[in-house]
Amino acid sequence: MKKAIILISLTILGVYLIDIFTGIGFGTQHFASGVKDAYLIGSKETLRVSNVVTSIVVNFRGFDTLGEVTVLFLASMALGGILYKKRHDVGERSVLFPSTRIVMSGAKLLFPSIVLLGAYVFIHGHLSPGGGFQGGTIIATGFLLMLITYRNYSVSHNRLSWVESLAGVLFISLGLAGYFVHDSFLANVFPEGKLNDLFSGGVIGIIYVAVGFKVAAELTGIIYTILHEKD
Amino acid sequence: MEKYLEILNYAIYGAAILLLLIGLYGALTKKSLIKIVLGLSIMDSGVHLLMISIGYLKNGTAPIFSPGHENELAKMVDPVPQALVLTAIVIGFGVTAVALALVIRLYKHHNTLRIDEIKNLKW
Amino acid sequence: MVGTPVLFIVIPLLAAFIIPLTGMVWKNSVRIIPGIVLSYMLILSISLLWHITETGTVIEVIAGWKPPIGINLVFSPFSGFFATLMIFLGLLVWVYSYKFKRNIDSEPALKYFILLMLLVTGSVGIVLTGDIFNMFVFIEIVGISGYGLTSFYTRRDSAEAAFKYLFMGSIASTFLLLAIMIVYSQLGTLNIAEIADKMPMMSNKLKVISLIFFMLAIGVEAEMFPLNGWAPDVYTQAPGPIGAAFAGIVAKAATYATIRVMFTMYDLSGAMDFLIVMGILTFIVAETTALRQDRLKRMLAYSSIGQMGLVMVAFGIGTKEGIFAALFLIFNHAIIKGLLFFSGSYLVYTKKEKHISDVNGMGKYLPITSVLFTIGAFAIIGLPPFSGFWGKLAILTAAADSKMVALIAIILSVSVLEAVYYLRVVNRIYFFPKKESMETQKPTINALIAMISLGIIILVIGFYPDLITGFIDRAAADLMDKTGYIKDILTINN
Amino acid sequence: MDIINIILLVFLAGALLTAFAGKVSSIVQDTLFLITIIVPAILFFLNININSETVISLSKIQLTFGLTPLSLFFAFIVFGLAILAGFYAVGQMQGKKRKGYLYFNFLLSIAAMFGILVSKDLVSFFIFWEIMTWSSYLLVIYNGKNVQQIGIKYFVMSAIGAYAMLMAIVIVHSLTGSFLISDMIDGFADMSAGMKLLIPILLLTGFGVKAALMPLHIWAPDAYSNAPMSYTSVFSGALSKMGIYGMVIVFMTLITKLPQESLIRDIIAWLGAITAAISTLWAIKQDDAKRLLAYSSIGQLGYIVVGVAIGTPLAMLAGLFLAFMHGVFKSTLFMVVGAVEKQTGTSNLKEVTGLIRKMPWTFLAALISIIALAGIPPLGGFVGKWMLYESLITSNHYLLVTLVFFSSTAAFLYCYKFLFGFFLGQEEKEWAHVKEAPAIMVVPMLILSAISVVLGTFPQLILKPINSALAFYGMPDTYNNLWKESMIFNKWGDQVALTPIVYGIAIVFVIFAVFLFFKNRKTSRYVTTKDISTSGEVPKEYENLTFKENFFQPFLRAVEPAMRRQMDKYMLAFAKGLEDLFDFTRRIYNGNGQTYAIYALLFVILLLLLSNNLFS
Amino acid sequence: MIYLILTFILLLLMIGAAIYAIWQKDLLYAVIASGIISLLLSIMFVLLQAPDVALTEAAIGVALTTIIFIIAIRNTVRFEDEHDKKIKKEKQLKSAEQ
Repeated sequence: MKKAIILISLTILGVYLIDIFTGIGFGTQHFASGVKDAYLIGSKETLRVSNVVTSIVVNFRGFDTLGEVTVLFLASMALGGILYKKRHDVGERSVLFPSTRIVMSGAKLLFPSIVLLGAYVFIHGHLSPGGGFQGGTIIATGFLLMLITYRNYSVSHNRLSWVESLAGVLFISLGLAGYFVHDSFLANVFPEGKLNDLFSGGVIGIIYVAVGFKVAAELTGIIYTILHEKD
Repeated sequence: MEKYLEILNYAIYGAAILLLLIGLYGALTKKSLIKIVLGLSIMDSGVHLLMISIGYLKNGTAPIFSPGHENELAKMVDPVPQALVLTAIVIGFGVTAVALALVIRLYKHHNTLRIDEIKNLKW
Repeated sequence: MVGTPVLFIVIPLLAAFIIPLTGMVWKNSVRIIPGIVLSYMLILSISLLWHITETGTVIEVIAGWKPPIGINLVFSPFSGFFATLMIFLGLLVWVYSYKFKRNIDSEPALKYFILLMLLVTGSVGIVLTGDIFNMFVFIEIVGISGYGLTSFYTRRDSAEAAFKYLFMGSIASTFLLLAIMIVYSQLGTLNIAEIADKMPMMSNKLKVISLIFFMLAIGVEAEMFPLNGWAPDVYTQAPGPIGAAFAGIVAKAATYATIRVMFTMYDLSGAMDFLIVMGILTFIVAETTALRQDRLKRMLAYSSIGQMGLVMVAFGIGTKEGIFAALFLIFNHAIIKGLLFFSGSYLVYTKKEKHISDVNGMGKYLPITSVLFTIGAFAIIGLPPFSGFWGKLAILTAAADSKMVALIAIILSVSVLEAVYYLRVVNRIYFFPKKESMETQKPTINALIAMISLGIIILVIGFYPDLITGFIDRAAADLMDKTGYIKDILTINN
Repeated sequence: MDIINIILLVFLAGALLTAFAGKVSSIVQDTLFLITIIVPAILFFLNININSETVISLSKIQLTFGLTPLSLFFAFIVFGLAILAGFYAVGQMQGKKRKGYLYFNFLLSIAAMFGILVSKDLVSFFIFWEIMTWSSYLLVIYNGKNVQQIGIKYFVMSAIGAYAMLMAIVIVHSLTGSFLISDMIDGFADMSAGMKLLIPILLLTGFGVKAALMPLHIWAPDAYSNAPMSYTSVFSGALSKMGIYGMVIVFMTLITKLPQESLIRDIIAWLGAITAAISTLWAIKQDDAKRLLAYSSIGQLGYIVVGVAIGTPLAMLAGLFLAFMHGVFKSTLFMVVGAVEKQTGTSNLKEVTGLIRKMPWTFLAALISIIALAGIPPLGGFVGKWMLYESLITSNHYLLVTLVFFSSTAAFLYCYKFLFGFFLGQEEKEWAHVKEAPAIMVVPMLILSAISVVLGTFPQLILKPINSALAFYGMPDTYNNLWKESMIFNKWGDQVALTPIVYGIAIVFVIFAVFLFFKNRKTSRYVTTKDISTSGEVPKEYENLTFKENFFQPFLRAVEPAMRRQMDKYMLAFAKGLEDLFDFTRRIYNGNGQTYAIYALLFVILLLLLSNNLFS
Repeated sequence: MIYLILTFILLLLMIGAAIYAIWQKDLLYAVIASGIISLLLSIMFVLLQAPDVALTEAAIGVALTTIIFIIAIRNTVRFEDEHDKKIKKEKQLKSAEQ
């Protein structure tokens, strides 16, 4: 009965959605003029950042990104609260599956290259696909690999906090620099450089690196906390 | 033939909407908390796909000025939905992590994952 | 001027990132810094509120990109009124809970204050931002800090409440994204002012459907009737003062979002009537449910939901008087519900179940708290000379001016129910013998300060409402002036 | 700063100070309390100025204060009773708990009544009305007995009334754009027919609650009998008159402009008469003196409503005269009960007996007031009732006058029961130790009794102000034509002719009373109440065979059908039904998070399906 | 042309995986199916010219989300109907005792 009602409702919803989206059309631009062109031109001419998504994420809509890293920060904090245990309760972490020697050495080999890849991704965030989020996540997966293969591999909580906080402070202070120099938060204070140069886009690259560190630290923290939950 | 294949384009919308509906169906009917969270995350995926495909331009290129192709502005797909989805994915992950932590705690507290048995708070 | 609107967001975030570091060195900083930040925000918002009476709306752009390209923050009389109110209440919640947690060394206690600060920040962000997707991000910030705060006490059923909230919140945010995307696909912009400007370009069908999705998404946070199942659980299970924060801060921010979307962004004629219907439904269902509660906090929670329904009705009336009434009700609700949650949680402090019968005879043991609770109860019923009366009078006058006689009758008859359940509690406080097993917990000095200042505000506004009617009037005028809002933002010269 | 504002501020400050003065000393508290009543009264009576008007302007609303002759008349009642009851309260509260609480709310309700009387706009009227309601509510629940039932019942009924009034107020504002009462009266003629009917009905509902009109009276017996007696004397004497005050205004200014005027007048008058009749029967049934007086109060208010509703000049005069008289004698009687209760610890008519020699002064006050209440000639009650009957007959309401006459006659029964129960009958050993109440309680009672006597002789003392008050609302000058209208004043030439007769009766009465008093004193002998002849049957020990048991049983049996249907029970059943309904609706929140999410889905679907109708 | 068909197949697979994930009682498989959805999704993103999003989805959706789901399952129960089975078993035990 309940399921039938839900199915019918979902069908109605689906019909409406399909109706709208076929109406909107696929593969064409739906609006006459939008912010899209301003972003493309601004990214190319003013910011000199070749990856437009990056310039949107970090500069045009950088405020969203600030909110986003805050969401992750909050998530790791909330997670710590939800799964909080008194210190002496924290035992060994559960291991998903017993890892063999091959896995262990493989992980050890892979770990540096994963971190390096992540670092590469966020350093080149303004040039090629990728950036702080992607790079940070990749680094976090590296730590994840180590955490699930090695039973006693541990990440210092304090050190994570340091990285996380400093990266956050760096982000905000770069924004505040813009606030004090150009009267506008997140405004670019460094020379823009040349398109497709590593040192282009001024402050954007640096902020994305900060975001990368922050995301990496936060995600690692989240995984660390949730892994230490014993059954 | 080409014309019929044209319709296939809309399959992306259809699939995205289906993902959304399937996820919603799972979240609304499944009793297991983990299934519900799973349903929610599938639903999110559907919406993300929908958003990206709205920004897509036929024969468009990625919104990146690669060396030598600096002037193809008009051909670039809309970067805005991509930026939004980027944000949304990360936020979605944060929410999923919190949700799963809550699920773990609920399981410890109630020793069950069935949502219809976890209702100490009602009326 | 002390600063610009962007500092409302940036300073708390900076503090939030720094606090984990300072907390390693100096434990107490975790409690103190949020207080300092909140006080700073209050000073900033009050000074801005004075400032804009002379210069008009302050609009700040982020990253130097003018709207609609960049994100902008708008501190108008309307949003400034909300922001100031929410920050003030946030500060009081901080004062109240300064010593709330007895063992401050435990780790979650440290997180409490950061989460609280970011809850306030997120709500202020929702109110100030001029960008619809940015609003989504702030809603998520509020949501996650809300989940964290709700599940703060590990021994209660708090995880259950938080999960319900999260469940609803996730569905809401999915549909919010969908709605934003539909709007973006048609108008190519995310700026609220420009969306409002270009709204006529959208086809009616898409307008309606995206509005419905917006309503679902924001209605969850705004505790609209069929979407508010999570709210009483969260109010009940969160730590005492957080109930006040939800009622006074989160619900307010969501109401703001509702109004911004329905009133400013969309130009649909039926939207306002729809708001009235939803508000009345919320009001009736919540108040009748509150009547039959046997737990104090749950009763307060339903009552709070009902009040928010009333606010929606007042907005839905749509005239300037209606908006004036809504803003007055919002002010009252924030202050009074804050006081009720504050004092109520001390009345049933030591009990886990927090039954209404636990307040029996507390008038003798906690005299000040009881008197304050009584003042709050009388004020929320709408008895003069407390501030609640003026709000009620304002909404009734507005409804009468719009010839909605049936609406007046409904509001008044439900108000009778409200009076009944509050007076039942007051009677219990003073005239029932105390339960043998009930221990009392004397309020700490900081809690008393928070409660008494709220009580004084209720009385002062009750005697002299003109202290705030000026601000509310300007705010209402600001909201009514839709074209002015659009013009201000789209023609800004930085 | 106008004098009215000063008076209100004095009240407020005094109330707050009094509430907390108990921490300093009890005597300081008492003194402050009395000062706070007396000072405003003096200030007020020294500065009576009908034409002055004070405006407190808030940005949206202007609160206007001023006096009208009518409110002046009611202010006499309020302040007079407040001062006397204040002194009485000081005596009664000696050594009791929650003194500050009583004083605070007492003062606030006096202030609120004063505020109601001086309000010239509807908002301040409503504000003071509500302050009056909640301060009296707090006193109704004062003794903590069964507060959830009695208190809530009082508050709900009051709230229904007040909100009906508020609805009328906002509608008036939307139609005339002003909150001023005078604007409402002026603009009333231009309203649509529906509004014209709605507004008076809503206002009458509001005032009817306080005037304890059927079927809005259900709060009254419990509330009157549960409040401390010092307050009930004000409650019944002055506060219920606020309802009458409002009704007078509505009837004189709004109802007269209605096409359905006579219908509404008849309905309200009949309601008043029925209230009087039924509550008189209930009063006869009561064994507790407080409840007896409470029902009696409702009945008396019924007469007043009849007078006001009929609305001929004579009836109006009668109604307001009765209102004044009722204020005087009913508060005396409540004070008597309070005094007896303080001295004996109970107010049950079956238990207390033979106090006539223990509390002679109290008895005297009770006797005079009972005579006034019953409407026996030499005292004030008679004048009022006579005028009422006459006005009803002259306006051809024969059925109504029968009903009123019936209830007035039946009232003798409870009058007798009250008097006999406390003071007459044999003296019991149990009450041998009882002493007269302290002077501070007795003197107010005696003063009020004296007023009853004086007004019976010189009714013109109070008829004159009433007349000028009514003239303000356009009533023809009744007072000066009184002897053309009323028999009582004219058959013998002029109105003074009544006086010698009254004097004669009073002298005979007093001599007889003194004679009896001294005679009985010498020959009395103690007999227990059980020691009575029982026609050969031997009464068992536990059977109380005094005729206080089932006092008027045959009579009550005769009228039982009229009493079987209790409005109270219907309303309680209704409330119960509502609560059950709400219990059902709250199951919407069934605790399952998934269900809430399904609600969300259904919400969206519903809106999608209705979207064409909702948003166009 | 070939892209279209590839897209179509990808979409079909994705929906199939989604249905499987919802239908499957073994939560571990369901979670892995959802990981597969994310993987296919990230390929879709590449096809839709959104490489940034694709990278993010690949890292977060495929790796991290799946892992935390698996950890959650480790900490709770693996089968969706485990609870029902438990109750059934208890009932059987009870009836056997009687």
